Order: sequence, then C-alpha cells, then structure tokens
Amino acid sequence: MDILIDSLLAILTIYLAFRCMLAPKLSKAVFVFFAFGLMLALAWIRLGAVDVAIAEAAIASGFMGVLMLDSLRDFSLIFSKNQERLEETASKIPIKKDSYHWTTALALGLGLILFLLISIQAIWEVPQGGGLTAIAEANLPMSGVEHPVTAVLLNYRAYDTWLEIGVILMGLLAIFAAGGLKQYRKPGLAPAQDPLLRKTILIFTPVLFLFGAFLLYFGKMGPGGAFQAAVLWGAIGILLHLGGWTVFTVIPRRMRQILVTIGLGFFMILGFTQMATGGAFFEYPPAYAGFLILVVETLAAISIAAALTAIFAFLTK
Amino acid sequence: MKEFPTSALPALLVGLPMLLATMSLFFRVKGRALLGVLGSFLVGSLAFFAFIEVAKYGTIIHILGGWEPPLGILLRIDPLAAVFIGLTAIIGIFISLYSWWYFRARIASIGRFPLFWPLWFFLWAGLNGLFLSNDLFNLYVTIEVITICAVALAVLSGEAKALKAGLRYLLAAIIGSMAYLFGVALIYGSTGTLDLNLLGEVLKPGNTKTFALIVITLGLLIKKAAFPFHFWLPPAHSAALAPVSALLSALVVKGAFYMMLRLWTEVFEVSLTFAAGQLIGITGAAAVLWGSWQALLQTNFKLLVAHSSVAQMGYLLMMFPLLIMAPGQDADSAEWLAPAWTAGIFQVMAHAFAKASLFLSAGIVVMALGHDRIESLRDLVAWMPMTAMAIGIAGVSLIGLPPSGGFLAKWMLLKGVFLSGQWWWAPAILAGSLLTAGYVFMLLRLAFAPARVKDPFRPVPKILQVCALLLALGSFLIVIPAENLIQFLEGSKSFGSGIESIMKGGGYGNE
Amino acid sequence: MKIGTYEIYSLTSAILFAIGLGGVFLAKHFLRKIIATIIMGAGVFLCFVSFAKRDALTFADPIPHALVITGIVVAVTAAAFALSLARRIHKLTGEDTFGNEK
Amino acid sequence: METNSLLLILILISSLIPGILILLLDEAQAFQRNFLNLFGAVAKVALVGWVFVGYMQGETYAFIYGLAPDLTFALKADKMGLLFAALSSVLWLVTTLYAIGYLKGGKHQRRFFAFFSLCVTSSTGIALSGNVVTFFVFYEFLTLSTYPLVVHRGDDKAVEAGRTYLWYTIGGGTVLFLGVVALFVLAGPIYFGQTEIIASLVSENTLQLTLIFFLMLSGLAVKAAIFPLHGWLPISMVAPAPVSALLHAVAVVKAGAFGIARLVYDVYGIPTSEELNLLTPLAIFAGFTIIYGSVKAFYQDDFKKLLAYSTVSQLSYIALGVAITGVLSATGAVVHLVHQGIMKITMFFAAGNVAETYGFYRISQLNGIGRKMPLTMGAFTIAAFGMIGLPPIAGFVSKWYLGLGAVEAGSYWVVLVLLASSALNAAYFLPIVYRAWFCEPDQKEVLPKYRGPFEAKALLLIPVVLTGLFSLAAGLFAGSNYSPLAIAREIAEKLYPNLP
Amino acid sequence: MMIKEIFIVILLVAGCFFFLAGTLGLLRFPDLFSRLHALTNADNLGLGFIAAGIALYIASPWATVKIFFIWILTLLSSATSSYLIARFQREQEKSKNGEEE
Repeated sequence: MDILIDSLLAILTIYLAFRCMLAPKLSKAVFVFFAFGLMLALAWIRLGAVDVAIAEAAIASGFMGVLMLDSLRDFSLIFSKNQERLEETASKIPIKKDSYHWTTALALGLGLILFLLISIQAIWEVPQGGGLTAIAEANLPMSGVEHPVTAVLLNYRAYDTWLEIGVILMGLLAIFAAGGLKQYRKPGLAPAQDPLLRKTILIFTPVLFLFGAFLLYFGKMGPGGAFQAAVLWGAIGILLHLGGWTVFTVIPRRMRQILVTIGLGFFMILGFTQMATGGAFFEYPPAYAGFLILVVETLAAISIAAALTAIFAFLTK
Repeated sequence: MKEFPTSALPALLVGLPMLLATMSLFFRVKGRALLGVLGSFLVGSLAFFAFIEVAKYGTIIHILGGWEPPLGILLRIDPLAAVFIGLTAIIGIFISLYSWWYFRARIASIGRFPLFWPLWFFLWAGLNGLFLSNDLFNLYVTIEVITICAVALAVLSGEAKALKAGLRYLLAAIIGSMAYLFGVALIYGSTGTLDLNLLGEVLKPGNTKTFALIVITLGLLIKKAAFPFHFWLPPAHSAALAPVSALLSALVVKGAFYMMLRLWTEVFEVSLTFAAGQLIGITGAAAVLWGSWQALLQTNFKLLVAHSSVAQMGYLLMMFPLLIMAPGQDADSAEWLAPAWTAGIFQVMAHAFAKASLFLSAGIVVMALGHDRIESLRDLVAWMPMTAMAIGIAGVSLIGLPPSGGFLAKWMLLKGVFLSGQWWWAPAILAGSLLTAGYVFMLLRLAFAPARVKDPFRPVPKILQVCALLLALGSFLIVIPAENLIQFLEGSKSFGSGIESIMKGGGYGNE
Repeated sequence: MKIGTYEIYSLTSAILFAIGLGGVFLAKHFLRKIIATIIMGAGVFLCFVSFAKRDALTFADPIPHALVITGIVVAVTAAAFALSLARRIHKLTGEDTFGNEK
Repeated sequence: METNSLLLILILISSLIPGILILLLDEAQAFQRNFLNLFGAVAKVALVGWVFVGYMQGETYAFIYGLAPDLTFALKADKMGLLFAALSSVLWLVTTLYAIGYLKGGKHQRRFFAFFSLCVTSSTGIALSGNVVTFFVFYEFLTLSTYPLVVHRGDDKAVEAGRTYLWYTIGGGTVLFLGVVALFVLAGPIYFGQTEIIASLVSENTLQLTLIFFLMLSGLAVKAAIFPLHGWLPISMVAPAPVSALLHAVAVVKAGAFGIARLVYDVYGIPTSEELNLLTPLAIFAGFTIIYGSVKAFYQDDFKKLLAYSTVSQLSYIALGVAITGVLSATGAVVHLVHQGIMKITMFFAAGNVAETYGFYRISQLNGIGRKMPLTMGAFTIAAFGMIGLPPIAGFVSKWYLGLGAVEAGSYWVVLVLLASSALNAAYFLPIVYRAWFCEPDQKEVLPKYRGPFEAKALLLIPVVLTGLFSLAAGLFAGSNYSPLAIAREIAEKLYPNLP
Repeated sequence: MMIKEIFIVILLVAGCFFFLAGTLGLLRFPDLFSRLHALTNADNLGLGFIAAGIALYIASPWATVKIFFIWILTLLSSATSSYLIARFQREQEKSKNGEEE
C-alpha cells in the first residue's frame, strides 16, 4: 500500500514537473507549478518531514507561486487573449523549431538522459551513512527545545540559520537594486479593491496571525517554527496589500528599517554578547536556551514577514 | 580539532561586516558612505590582526555554538584562508575608498547608489564566511550569499543591459549551486557528516563519490566561469559599475576557486584520477586561449578586461593537473607541488590586484569619456598619466612580465609543468602570455597615440586614479614578501599537498 | 532489491533534478527558466530528505530537514530575485527571453 | 647590510629613484628634473667607478634576496658586468646632457626622462645581475621601460613602430622565458660563472640542453638584432635622437649582445658549448647578419636608417666574436661591446645635431655640412673611420682582434666576412664624409634653426665631441693598463685558463 | 463500532463523489461561470463530507473543532475567490462589449 501511494505521488510529481516545462501556455505552467508544490509537500509528509512540508507549501509553493502569478500579469500573459496566443508559440520549449538544430537538440537530450542514468545509478548506490540522528538526539536535552529540527536550526547550526535570515534581507535589497532606485523610498499604493475581498481579508488576518503565533510557539516541540510562522505573517501583509491597505506607507521609515533588520540584528547581537561573555558565537547559556531561542525565532519571524511583504509590495507595483 | 587554539576572531570576521551592513541601512546616503569607508578599515584591520594571529599560533578555530562537528559547524582560519581573507581586506579597502569618491562624483551616468554599501558589506561577510567555512552545507549558504549580493551589485546601475547580464549570471549561479548541493546531498547520505576534516577521513571511493565529485566540480566550474561555462561572465562584469566590476572579478570568482581547491585537496582525494586533473587542465588551457583571443577582438575596454578575466582564471585551473600524481608517482617525493601551489596562490593575488586596478581604471575612463570604447583611449598618457600607468602596470602583471606577481605565478607554473613532466601545458601558458601582451599593448598603443579630438577627457578626481595606481603597484609589491608568504602558507595542511590517483579500495563499486 | 519509500523518492529526486537542469538550459522564457531552477532545487531537497528517512532511528534524521528548510528559503530568495530581474527587464525592454544574442 | 652589497643596490637606485621622483614632478619643473637626472647620472658614474676600483683591488660585491624558495634575486659584480655597467653609466651621463638639450621645450619631458632613467636602471641591472633569473627580470624590464621612449613622439608612425618593437621583444622575451624556466628546472638556480653545473649535465641531457640553448639564444637574438630577428631596429628609428642613441649604442641592443656573451661564457661555458656544437650556427648567423646589415645600409638614404642597419651589422661582430673560440676573438667581442657603443653613439648624436640644427634627415642633403658644423662632423668622421676599421681609432682594435682570433681558430671565412664588411662600411660611410667635407652646398641656402656662438646648442655639441674623443682615445690608448682592451683581455684570459 | 465505521465510509465516499463531480464539471462545462458553479458547490460539499468523516474517525473534540475550522476557512476563501474571478470575468466582458459597440 505504501509503495502504491508513494509511486503514485512520485509519478504525479514528475508528471507535473514535466508539465511545468512543457505546458504550451506559460500561464498553465504557473498553475501547474502550484500543483507541483502541493504534491511535493505531500511527498515531504510521506517522508516524515512535516517541517519541510509546511515550508514547501508556504514558501516555495505559496509565496513563490503568488509571485509567479503576479509576474504573469506583468508579462501580460493572462487577461489578454492576444498575448496568450503570442506567448503560446514563443515560450514553450521549442523542440521542433528552427532555433535549435535537431542535432543539437538530440545531443542535449541524450546528454541529459545520460546524466539522469548516471545520477540514478549514483543515488541508487549511496551507502548507508547513518546520518546524525543519534548525536542530535543525545544532545537534544541541552539544546533548550524538544523538537530536533528546531534544535538543529536554531542551536546546532544556528550559524547557517543566521546567514539564511541575512540572505532574505539581502534578497530584499537585491530586489530593490534590480528595481532601480527611485522606487526605493516609496512603496507602492495598491488600487482600491472589492469590498467583499476587503471584508474577507479582515476576517483572515487574525486567524493567520494566531496560527502563525501558534506555529512559532509550537516549533519548540513539534513541526513549526520561525520560517513557517513568518510566511503566515507575511501572508497577512500580502493580503492587506492586496486589499488596498498599504501597510508599508503607514509604517514610518525608521520603523520599517527596524522591522526588516531586527531578526538578523538581534540574532547577531545575541551572538556577540555570547562571545563577550566567554562563549562561542551562538552558544546559548543552557538555562535560558529555550527562552532565547523563542525570542530569536519571534524576531526573525517578524523580520522575514516584513521582508516578504516588502518584496511582494515592491514587485507588484 | 581540539588541538587548535580557539578564538573569537573567525566569528568576528563574518559578524563584523554583517553588522556593518545592517547598520548602514539606518544611515542616509552620506553617512552610509562614511560608515562604509570607516567600516572597511575596521574589517581590514581585523583581517590584518587575524593574519598576525595565524602567523603566531597557526590554524585558529572557532566552534560555533559550542557544538563540535559533525553536529555543529566549525570555522577555521588556516594560513591559506588567512591569505585569502587578507587579500579580500586589502582590495576591499581600496575599492571602498574608490567607491566613496566614485559615488560622490555627481556625474549623471553614475549617480549615487545607496544600496552599494550594505550589499558590499554583505558580500564581504559572505566572502569571509566562505574562506573560513569548514562545512559543506555552510559553504553552500555562503556561496549563495555571495551570489545574491554579487548579482545585486552587478545590476545596481539598473540599465537593461546590466539587468540582462545579471539575470544570466544569477541563473548560471543558481544552476551551479544546485549542482553543488546535489553533490553535498549524496555525500551526506553516504557518510553522515558535512565537516570537511571528518569527510577527508571517512570518505571512501565509489561510484557515488565520483558522481558527487563530478556534480560539485561542475557546479563550481560554472560559478567560476571556467571555459565552456564562461558565457555569463563577460557581460555581467562589463555591464556593472566600475567598483562592482572590480569586486566581482577580483574577489567573487576567487571564492569558487578557493572552494574547489579546498574540496579537491582535502575531501575528494580518494575519488580523483590523473585523467580528471588533465580534463580540468584542458578546460583551463582552453579558457586561457579562448579568453585571451576574445579579449583581443573586443572594442570596449570593460569587455576586454572581462574577457581577460576568463583567461586569467584559466591559469588557475591549470594548477590542478599538477596536483594529481600520475599513476606510480609518489606525492611525498613530488617536488613540483610547492611550485604549483605557489603559482595558484600568486596567480590569485596578482590577478586580483591587477584586475581590480584595470576595472577601476576603466571606471575612470568611463567617467572621463562617458563611454569605454577603446578607440577613444587615444592620448590617455598625456591627459591622465596616472591612469595610463595603472593600466600599463596592471597589464604587465597580467602578461606575467617580471618582476610582477603574475611573473612569479607563471614562472612557478612553468616550473611545475616541467618538473612534473607534463610539458604539454607550456605552449598554452606562453601563448596565453603572448595574447595577453597583444591586448594589453593594444591598449597602451592607443594610450600613446595622438588624440583625434580636442580635449578628449573630462577631469576626474585624482584620488580615484591614485587608488587604481596603488592597486596596480600592489600586483608588483606582492613579490617582495613572496618567500615569507610561502613559508607562512606552508603552515596550512593542504598547501603543498598532492593527490595520489590510486583508487584506494579497488576502483569500482562502493566499499 | 528492496523498493520502499526511500528508494522511490530518491529516484524521483534524480529525475526532478534532470528535468530542472534540462529546463533551465532549454526553456526560453524567463519565468520558465526560474520555475526550472526551483524544480532542480526540489530534486536536490528530495534527495536530502529521502536519506533522512532511510537513516531514521527513533525519529528521522533532523539535520537534512533543517538543511532543506534553509535551502528552500535560500533558493526561493534567489528565485524571487531572478523574478524581479526578469520583470524589470520586461518592463524596460519588452523582452522576455534572452533571445539569440550571445 | 654590508657596504659592498649596498653599493650594488645604490648603483641601481641612483637612477631608479630619480626616475620615480621625476614622474611625481610637474611638467614645468624643468630645473628640478634636470638636477635629479644629472645628479643620478653623476652619482651612478661615481658609484660604478668606486665598485670598479674596489673590484680591481680584490673586493667582492654581491647581493642576494630570496623571492621564493630557490628563486633568488642576485646581484654580483664581475669584470664583464662592470665593463658593461661602466659603459652604460658613462654614456648615460653623456646622453642625459644631450637629451636635455635636444628636448628643451618639447612636450612630455617628465615621462621621457622618467623612463629614460628606468631604462638605464634596467641596463645596469642587466650588467650586474648575478644569475639567469635576475638577468631575465631586468631584460624584460628593459623592454617595458624603452617602449614609452620609442613611442615618445606620439604620432601614428611612432605608435606603429612601438607596436613592431613590442611584438619582437615580447615574443623574444617569451621564448627566453621558456628557455630560462626549462634551464632552471633542469639545472636549478644557475649563477653566472657556474659553468660546471651545465657541464655535469651534458652527457645525459644533450638534446634538452641544445634545445634550451637555442631557445634562449633566439630570445636574446631579438634584442641583439641578429638576422632574421632584426626587423624592429630600423623601424624604431622614429624615436628622438637621444633614444636612438641609447637604444642602439647602449641599452637594448647591447643587452642582447651582452646576454649572448653571458649565455655562452658564463652559463654554458665554452667547453660545453663546443661539445654540443652550439657555436657554429651562431657564427654563421652572425656572419650573415654582418654582410646583410652592411648591404642594406648601403641602400639607405635616410641618415638614421643607415645608422640603424650599420648597427645591425656591427652588433653581430660581438656575436661572431663570441662564437669563435679563442682568447683573441673573445677579447675582440668584449672590447667591441664597448667600442661599438662609443662610436655608434657619436654617430647618432651627430645625426641628431644635424637634424636638430638644419632639419636635414637625408644623406643627400648633407652636402657641405662639414663646413657649417665642423665639430659635429669631425666627431662623426672619427667614428666613421673607426667603424670602417682604420687605425688608430677604437674600431680598428676590435676588428683586429676579431680577425686575429679567426685566424687563430682557423676560420678563414670569418676573415673574409670581416674584410667584406669593412669594404662595405667604407662604401657607405665614406660618401657621407665626402659629401660633408668636399661637396659644395646646395644652391638653396638653408638657415640653421639655432643661432648662437657655436655651430649648435652647447648641450648638443659637448656630448658629441666628448664621445668622439672617447672613440679616438680608446684606440690610441688601447695599450694602457686600464683601457677597455686591457680589461677585455683579462676577461678573455680568464675564460681560457688553459691557453697561453 | 460497526455502525460508526459504516458512517465514516459513507461520508468519505460521498465526499469523494462530490469532488469527482466537481472536477468533471470543471473539465466539461462550457464557460467560466458554470465551471465555477460546479467547482465551488461540489467541492465545498465534498470537503464537508470528508471533513465530517475524518472528524468522526478521529473522534476527539479538539480535532473536530480544528477540522470544522478548516472547512469554514476553506469555504470562506473559495467563495471569495470564485466571486472575484466571476466579477473580473464580467467586467472584462462588459468592457469588451463596450469596445465592440
């Protein structure tokens, strides 16, 4: 039974990935991409990685998908019949078109298949490495949290996580940089929206906030944590933006800056303090580890949520 | 790893630039620039201090969070890392100074870019993190930090050309990092550890490892723009703003090279064969010839310099075939390893200085002319003697004429080539030199030629020219402490080590 | 040869990686290239997590899970950046592919 | 640091520092520039003289700095090197005077004098370098520092000439580089004079050593302008007269010739070279170049081009002398290094004077010039007679020794070559002399650009008279104990310790 | 116990049936509005049945509340989104007609 479900899921995932690449219309590819993300999330659950599943559904499929969808409008690929047809001919992988000579295409295809076969063989033969489960488990009581994934993220490999929070901030700056500078100061005003939409959004806001807070807190003992919570909170911002509330113009500039940087900044200051008191970078005093991790997670979630909102608001301008 | 002294230095080397970057977000444009310049001196002096400490105590480590590998992550500065960090610091300081004045010059085509400073410090943090890292996955994160910042800096000008080049660069870099991460996954799956030192001990040959090696190497080759994958580099480097181009080609591409060097010599020794080294060498030689030839054909200064980067990075790859012993050779008695390593390190340093100087000079030229067509360099010598001199000196170092750092690198490379009996690399090295001479003197020839228009150059702040000139001189000055530097480097584990291409454990099949 | 959850997903991971790789090179439209990089990433992450499943003791190996979460966030950030570049290019020039220029 | 090593460094620095300082000066600060230049030149002559005297009294001078393991920067004084260093420094002083006069009021003087100084630094560096690597470093440095001088005029013609010059010299440098590295790998760091190292390797590495020799030789032959690698020399005549003078008489071409002498005498050693049969091809090429250069010179109408081809021809005397074994020919080669320098620089100065004062660039314009510029043309005449080989002028001495050497070695064809070349020399120099002194001036009177008490600017006149006197003196006093000939003889005798 | 299981099975099968019907409608119906109609009606109902079945299966009050919330929130969002889609489509058609006239 397990095998059946897994194979079905795997085949579906692969099929959807193919559709993403080969669907004649780009808009269809983006919709398929959503489905692909959901399938993948199911696969994560089958593999026992609930944290990853939430992250995948929320960030890779949800957030990214929304950005993609929004880009479709930018590229005038939806909402206009002419463009659709134009794009249909222009953007799918042109297997039979003149732009590739068929020998080139054949060579590329063969190379890809060869690569695939070799990689399958290599993966097939991966010897049992044993992983680090045992060590992670043994050190869990000292980490301040009960959920091993959170322990790895916020304690054992806190350095990676810190850099990752930094990466999100950098991504935000990078997107500003790509957008040219003049728009930097003034985030966009969303157009006034439908009253029903606004009502719904208002209903969803507290729910999302609550669920985010729950995930954040629950990360201590089970699947959940800063990133998942952050995406939910970010979703609030995005929804509000879509509903015509221009979150970022209301908040003063200083405050915006603080919101975006506080996660990274606090994490860093904490690290420096730990070093100043004789410990290593990110070495929590065991007694306060749980509390500190929660604070770090909360602030990180706030920052990431702000960054995601800002990215969306900036991009949809 | 307990035998090494621990210190807060490694963490500070990453933390300080990160802190500065975050702080700089809170300042207005002018304060940001001031903070940037002061901060660069701060980070630079920290790097200098780290260098001294390493010279005193040898390798220094920092166990992050107090969790020892394999569970946690370890940062370590060995002499090799210290040299790279020091190099980054020196060039970083000069580029910071240059940028300060560059962005102050209120020329319409340049303007001021408030995002430059935070991004540059994030980049610096990423570079330092990369050099310090001792963990496969952490290397991935740092290289992504570098990629995102580098691309963001590259598109700073906001022109369509730069954006397009930036997107191409970003996509190439993402493919590279994904390929790298694929290899990391396989290695983690088969060994259960990510720490480089532990991996070096437990890794056994087998199909999986060979495949992991292949994808990791391919990923890194894409990131460092090795020959067939160099397509993204020239447009990205030439379309960026001058200080950014300098950063990209002087430091960023070196990151991937550093990773490759570390991984090949410290982790993958068991999976490498003589043929693998030869293959890498061939791509290097091809890059040297192709890049130099393309540079010779360019009509734009920055494109020329960017193509020259492709070629010069090729020289770095030619060091790898020398590191791998042919069957039957013994790594302990191989006398060409030290020259090969010296060649690699000095090529990195000389190229970093020379290329930074060339791009900064290109920025000056663009500032003075409004464009960078080579034909317009006429009479540069009379109008901007310092810039002309910087171009000349940096160019001479690229060619590898004595007594420049490039000369030392090429000398050592040739020596290694002859000592190891792999003489077939020599023609490529020399032909590359000649082609390099071709394009460098093409520039100089025009610089000496009489101008066709009256008053061809607008005045440019002197200090910009001084920065470029000093960097160019740097590529010569590194030769003076060469012997001490090599002695210092010998303190690191990998320096001077070779790879014996015996497939330990019987070649095919796992275990 | 035993076929279980681990085997199925690890093979899937290789196939996804290959699809993504092919897609990045062959697809023309920016958006599709970006989707392809995410599919590539999905392959890599699936590979990681399937090992975690295989090596599970009382619970699945948490390290790959954490690495994958980090990886997803980093990859998505990069992809979002790529998307913003693509949109900006489209806005400035109206192009949505690299075209035939070298 | 010991005084003796310091002295060697000081010799280099005495022109390097002025060079750098001049770059930092302003174009208008002519006085400071000239002062720096002359001060450096005088200091250099004094220092070289000091070292020379010290060396003769048995002191040793050496300086070593390790760049990388087994890659060392080494300076060492020996007789041949000192002779070349003395030649460079003395002629630099003279040329500096000349250049100050010649370029007065010209553009880009700062650049010119800076690179001029760097050029002489590398030239003395070549003279004093103690091992192959150091020699190579200065050799390439010389290429670079002369390039801005060649293109100094800055017009398209000069820039083209600069390009040709660079292609030849950089190409040669690359080949030399290959040879040097290969030699280094085979034999380790070779200091000049350690011929036994190569000698010990001959039996096992015959082919490699032969190959390396010819690689290095072809690299050096570019600068020594041996056929067919001489093409850059006549073209780079577009440079200003002092540059041509320095280029042709001292710095560049002599660096090549000196390098060949070093290669044969101090790296391979004469026994090894003979054993490997390396010298015969060199002699043949040199002999051919002598004739070829003279024939080409015969057809030139451009004054400086004629001198250039004459240089091509004369330089190969040195290579020829090196290629023929025997004390006498070695003496001839080494002494010709000095004598040709002095004579050729005189001729270039003279040509420059004529051009500068009357604007004459062609030989056909020179009718009766001797009456207008008696001192200049007098010096020229002395030098020309020397070139032809008339006693008692310097050229006679070197040709005489070369001829004797050829007879001694039994290479009678060389004597023929020498005779033919002398005849050709006479054929193209004597018409000039004749025109200058005995032909009536053209109908159209050309007024001199310069008006003053002398026939030309004093700064242009003094050097040419000085060098003319030098070339006379070198021949007249060849028998004295400190003449170039005596020193060359000592060098040669040391090379052939077994011969009487 | 038997009865409860039978109930669960019936609920789940009914849920699946409605989903199937909704999907068929989405695929087969001619225009956007009828498609939306099929999708929202059938899916909401199907989800409701399945949620009820699962709630019964788990049989814990907290879980029941949670599952109920899931259903309600889905209802809310799908209703809003299909409303938005429909409205957008109508505006498009209006403007198109306006252009044609």
